[in-house]
Amino acid sequence: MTTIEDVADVTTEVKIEMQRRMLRIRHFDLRAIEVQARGLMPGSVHTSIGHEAAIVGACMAVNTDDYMTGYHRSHGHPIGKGSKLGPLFAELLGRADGVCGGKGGSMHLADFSVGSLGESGIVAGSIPVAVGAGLSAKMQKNGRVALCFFGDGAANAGPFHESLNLAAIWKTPTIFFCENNGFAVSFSAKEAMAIEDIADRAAGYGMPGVIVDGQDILAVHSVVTEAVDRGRSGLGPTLVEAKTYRFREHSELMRMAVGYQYRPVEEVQEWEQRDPIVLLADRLLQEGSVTEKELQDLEDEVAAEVEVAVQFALDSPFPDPSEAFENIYASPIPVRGVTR
Amino acid sequence: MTTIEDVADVTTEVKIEMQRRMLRIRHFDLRAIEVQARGLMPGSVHTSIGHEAAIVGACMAVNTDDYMTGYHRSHGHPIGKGSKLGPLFAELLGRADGVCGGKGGSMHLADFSVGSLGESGIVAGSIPVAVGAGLSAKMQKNGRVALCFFGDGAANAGPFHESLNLAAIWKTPTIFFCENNGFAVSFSAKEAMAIEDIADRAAGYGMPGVIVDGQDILAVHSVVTEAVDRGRSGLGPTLVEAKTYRFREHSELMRMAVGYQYRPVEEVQEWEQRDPIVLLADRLLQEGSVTEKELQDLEDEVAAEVEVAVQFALDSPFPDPSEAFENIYASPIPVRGVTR
Amino acid sequence: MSTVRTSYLDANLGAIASEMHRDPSVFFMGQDLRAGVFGNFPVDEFHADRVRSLPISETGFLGAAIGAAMTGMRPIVDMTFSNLLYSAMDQIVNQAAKLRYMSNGQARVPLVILASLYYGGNQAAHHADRPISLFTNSPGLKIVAPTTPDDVRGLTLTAIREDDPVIIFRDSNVQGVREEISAEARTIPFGLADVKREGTDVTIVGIANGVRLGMRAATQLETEGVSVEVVDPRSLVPLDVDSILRSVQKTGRVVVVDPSPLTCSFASELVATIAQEAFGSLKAAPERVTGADVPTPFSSPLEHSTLPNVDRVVAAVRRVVA
Amino acid sequence: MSTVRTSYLDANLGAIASEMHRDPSVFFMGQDLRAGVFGNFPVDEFHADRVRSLPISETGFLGAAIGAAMTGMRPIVDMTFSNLLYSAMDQIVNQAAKLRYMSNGQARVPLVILASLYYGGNQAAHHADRPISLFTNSPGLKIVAPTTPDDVRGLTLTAIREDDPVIIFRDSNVQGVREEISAEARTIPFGLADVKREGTDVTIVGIANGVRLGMRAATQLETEGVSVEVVDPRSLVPLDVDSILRSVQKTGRVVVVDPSPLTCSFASELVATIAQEAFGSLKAAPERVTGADVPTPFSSPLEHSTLPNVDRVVAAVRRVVA
Ligand SMILES: Cc1ncc(C[n+]2csc(CCOP(=O)(O)OP(=O)(O)O)c2C)c(N)n1
Ligand SMILES: Cc1ncc(C[n+]2csc(CCOP(=O)(O)OP(=O)(O)O)c2C)c(N)n1
Ligand SMILES: [Mg+2]
Ligand SMILES: [Mg+2]
Repeated sequence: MTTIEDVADVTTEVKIEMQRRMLRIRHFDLRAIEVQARGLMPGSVHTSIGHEAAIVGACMAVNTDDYMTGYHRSHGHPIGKGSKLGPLFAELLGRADGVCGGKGGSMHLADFSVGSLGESGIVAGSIPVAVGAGLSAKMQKNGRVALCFFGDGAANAGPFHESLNLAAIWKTPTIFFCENNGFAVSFSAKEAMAIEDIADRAAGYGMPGVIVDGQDILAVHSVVTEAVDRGRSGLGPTLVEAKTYRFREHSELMRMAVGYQYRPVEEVQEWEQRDPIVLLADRLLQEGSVTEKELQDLEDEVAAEVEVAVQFALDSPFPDPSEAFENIYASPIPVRGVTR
Repeated sequence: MTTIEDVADVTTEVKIEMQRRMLRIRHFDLRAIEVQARGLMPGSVHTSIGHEAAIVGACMAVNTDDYMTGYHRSHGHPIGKGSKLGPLFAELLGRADGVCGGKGGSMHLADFSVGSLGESGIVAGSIPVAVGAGLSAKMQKNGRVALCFFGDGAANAGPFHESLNLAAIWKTPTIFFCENNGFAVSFSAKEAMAIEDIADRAAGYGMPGVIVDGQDILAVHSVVTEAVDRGRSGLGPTLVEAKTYRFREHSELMRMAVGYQYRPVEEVQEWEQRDPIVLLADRLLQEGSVTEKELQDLEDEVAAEVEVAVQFALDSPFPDPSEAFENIYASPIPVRGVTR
Repeated sequence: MSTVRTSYLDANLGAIASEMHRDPSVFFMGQDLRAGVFGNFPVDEFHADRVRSLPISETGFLGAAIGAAMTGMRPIVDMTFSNLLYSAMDQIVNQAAKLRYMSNGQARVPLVILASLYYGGNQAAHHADRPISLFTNSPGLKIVAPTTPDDVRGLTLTAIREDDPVIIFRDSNVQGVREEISAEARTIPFGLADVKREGTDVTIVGIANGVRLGMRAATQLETEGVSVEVVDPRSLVPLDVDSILRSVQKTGRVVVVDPSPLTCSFASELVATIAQEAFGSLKAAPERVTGADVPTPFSSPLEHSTLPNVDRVVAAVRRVVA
Repeated sequence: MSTVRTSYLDANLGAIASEMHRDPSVFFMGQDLRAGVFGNFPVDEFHADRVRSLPISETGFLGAAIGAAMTGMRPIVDMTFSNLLYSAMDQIVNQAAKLRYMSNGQARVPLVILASLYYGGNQAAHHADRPISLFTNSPGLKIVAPTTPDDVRGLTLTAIREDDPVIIFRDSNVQGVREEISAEARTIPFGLADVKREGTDVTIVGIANGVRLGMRAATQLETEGVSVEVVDPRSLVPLDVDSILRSVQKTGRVVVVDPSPLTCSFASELVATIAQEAFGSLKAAPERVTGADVPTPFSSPLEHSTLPNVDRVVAAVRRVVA
């Protein structure tokens, strides 16, 4: 496992921005949980809590105009890439000011203004799309890369295989970034594969496969930076596997059979000891780059920012029902089956 | 590449049976080409010519009641497994006495009497089926294995990936046997993958991957025998990659753009020098186990046998049109849309 | 006759469990099955081999189920969300549906596929499709869409005992419905429509939750003096054309209610069949109350405007009897 | 106006080539494309990047085409046999069709998918499906099924210039048809049916090769004194309902011809729409002449008994005008 000790190239400023974005994700998702518990948020909510370092470390290794695809657990990714929080939260609430006008919801956040091409509720569904975005960048020689996020569960799906192979033969600048949190809902990656590391599959496609500590944002950032460099210089794709953990259940409000336990309590606790936000805070303090007070101010600032976003979202009206029939096509056609 | 020198365990009798089955395939397909050229055979014809050692070497490493799945290039596989030739040829002609009553044709030969569960015109389509046959054998503890044939092209398809992973975690007694003839129609495996050997993908699933000279029937037989043993003793699946070559074009009568050449003439000639039937004949002669005359007699015998099959097929009537509406379901239902 | 009170989902899962007790070749696979995410199945009553949780490999495990079915087992696969059927489409449509036919009856494929229709609950476009007609237009499958606890139990038993591939569409809007049903389970044959309510003025044929919308509309219309007959085809392939025609011949008017998008829906099939076969009996233009031809939006006001509801059914009936 | 004699397939590929010359963002992908296995495309006129042969990864490359389309390119993907659409089903139905909607118009997906219907020529069940209605029931796609060289050229040009995902179904039974067409190419808008032949007694609406069967039946029926109007919807989504209704309102009788299996076919959609919207004009029960609900058998006598043909169309018309 790569853990990067030499991080001289990441400035304190950048590290603080990393911390800010991780905090944004954490607070955003904590508020989502809370608002959902109050009965105000429809649909299912899969939080990014625990994955913040993996997400932000990767997102901050690319530019705003680089492409990104997410998956069902992707509240955090547009935040990592710099999206405005208000429209994201409004989207979770299905409101008119949602980033997708309330049509997408939690699993389909898309924000083209920051290169976020969308997310897929179908596991592995957006992986081929990221290959195409990379191919397109290459054909248009615009120097962009495509950052493709997915979970360990997706690595057993056919689209993963076809996509990695295509990206390899086409040498697309795609970074396949697997957030391996050890489980697909209740199903352990240990049961789902007869191997330990998803990164080992890279060899079957002729691309580098790198394992990184997903709780260590600087390690993630370094590994992804290298993969991005490879991509931009025409050397093709990389598979990055970040070992991480989700601190919450698969989705909020999900019910399992009474007494069914798929994660040992000790395992959960062990990982909680490796909270990515605490880890970076500790590091910053150790380095002497920030004070406790400055960190607290940062968190307060972020909390306030999220609070504004939540309020913006709650204040946003529901979309007009007739909006359901808009934006299906770029060149609209009569919609059939609209019952009178 | 595994080439087996120590073949003490294969008796002369078995070797002669191997030669017989390879000859059957060769003559069967040569007659198919000829009958098609005379305009008597409908549909497309993909011959097994050049692949005989891979096919027979593998088929003779399993028992008649072991399961087998084929693919679009699978005239040879049921023959290798011991099917009667007449009904197979009649099937190619769409006749009533065809092994599938004329419903299946060249790409869908199935002969349950020899464990042949069918073939798939959809590349990679039968790979998952073979995992299930293996799972079923395991659950029923009937000691059977499932031998799954497919081409190099199939190894880039999603179902390959999902199947190998499932077989690995379930430890099904499935032998994934890839006949790598270097091309998917006109598309070279070198273009289709950024790696050299499909066997290398096995590591990504935690199963052994073995490369074998597909022109050397004894080598194939030995490797598959080992994989079958692994399967029967509960150790799970194996991926076997046989390097082989098709001596004919992708399919008979297929047209490509004028002048388009995807295989260098020298490459074709080089492989033709490694005709699997000639190679085994040479070996048998070298060993002094047979005489030239005996080999000639064997070939004549097979040619006669194939001739009888062809005649049987040509003599068979076309099925009655009403047969089209039979055997859709095990418990029949009224067929809708039968135009008056 | 003693009865039990049971929900639709429990009746479905209960039928599976009882068949598993009866026949050792039946086994059950699904994602997170052992965790009980999609209903409480009595996991512990069976050997772990027979209740399998699955990795995310829809093509692979659906195909594996086919292979197992062809070789002596009777697998049941819960695909959970109907949208996930697309990920296994090739195996379902090219393999499961065709293997028997292509082999001229050598293969039998006793496979049951469960697929839930989770619309109307903010699941958004990747989890809320109603792709029934994609499969009814793919010959070789049998397809049922039961709407009551009793029906789902009886049709599940039949499905498991059939030697053919069967898809059971479970409408999530009926999965929670509880009903008093006979304690003794009985199989319900495929191809037998059920008149859920008798009436004389107009026939409502409902697909999936369309039956419940039809029943509610019927109750409301009764107060206006309109007598509605509600027919539930229950099995779509095979289809009990005769019973449906019989009702329409009696009432002369028909509204079909189907949650799927309109174009090429099963509602369209029924209206076409009725127009072709019972033309002389029709006293008014048939109507379809279906989903709109749009992907499913997330937000409630948007989603609801794309789906049939009781008011729309009532309005359609009023037009038809006007 | 000068004309050229061209085949349907050449007109289709020619339109692609001309758009590629016009617009550098258009590129073409397909299995064995460079080898010309599925028609002669002028490969050498373009940079190799823009004419891509593909490995067997339907989900992967279809999805890649979607990603490219969303980021400034205009990919065209030849899926060749329509049965291979199933292997990319999830990408087509869950991604291509929905991405624009789910993103509320942020995404545009200018993607053209070519899919050939190769039935009637002993291709057997894995290569001979006509799965048109699986996609017309999946909202978010545009779908055309041109039947003449002129139509396929004009609709291909439109498809490539559209900012939406379009499937072009090419019926192999019309791919060889040669016709004199104007040398100057013109786009044909989607949603515009074409009356291929005017008549007064009965309307035949044809889907794909159903149009040709309808034309031949019309010629034959003319000698019996039956005047047949043949309508070719050309684009199925959007559908020119008005033109179809107008014809049926004129003739009062309709036969729909569609090579797909009956249940939930586009033929069923048309009959349902006509029955609902033009009920008052219908003088006789509408008829459907479609494929049977069976997988496609290999042997000719079997296959032909499962497909529509001129005799069956003639017989249906005779019943309708009787
Ligand atoms: C193709 C597909 N199969 C199954 C599901 C149901 N499902 C949703 S999330 C999930 C688990 C995904 O696990 P993973 O990819 O590891 O992501 P994580 O939730 O752990 O972040 C499953 C099985 C789905 N949405 N899509
Ligand atoms: C899923 C799928 N994609 C494409 C095709 C068209 N096709 C038929 S055979 C073939 C090449 C197969 O190559 P390979 O697997 O190497 O087998 P070979 O013909 O070389 O024996 C292709 C592309 C198909 N039948 N199925
Ligand atoms: Mg996971
Ligand atoms: Mg090959």
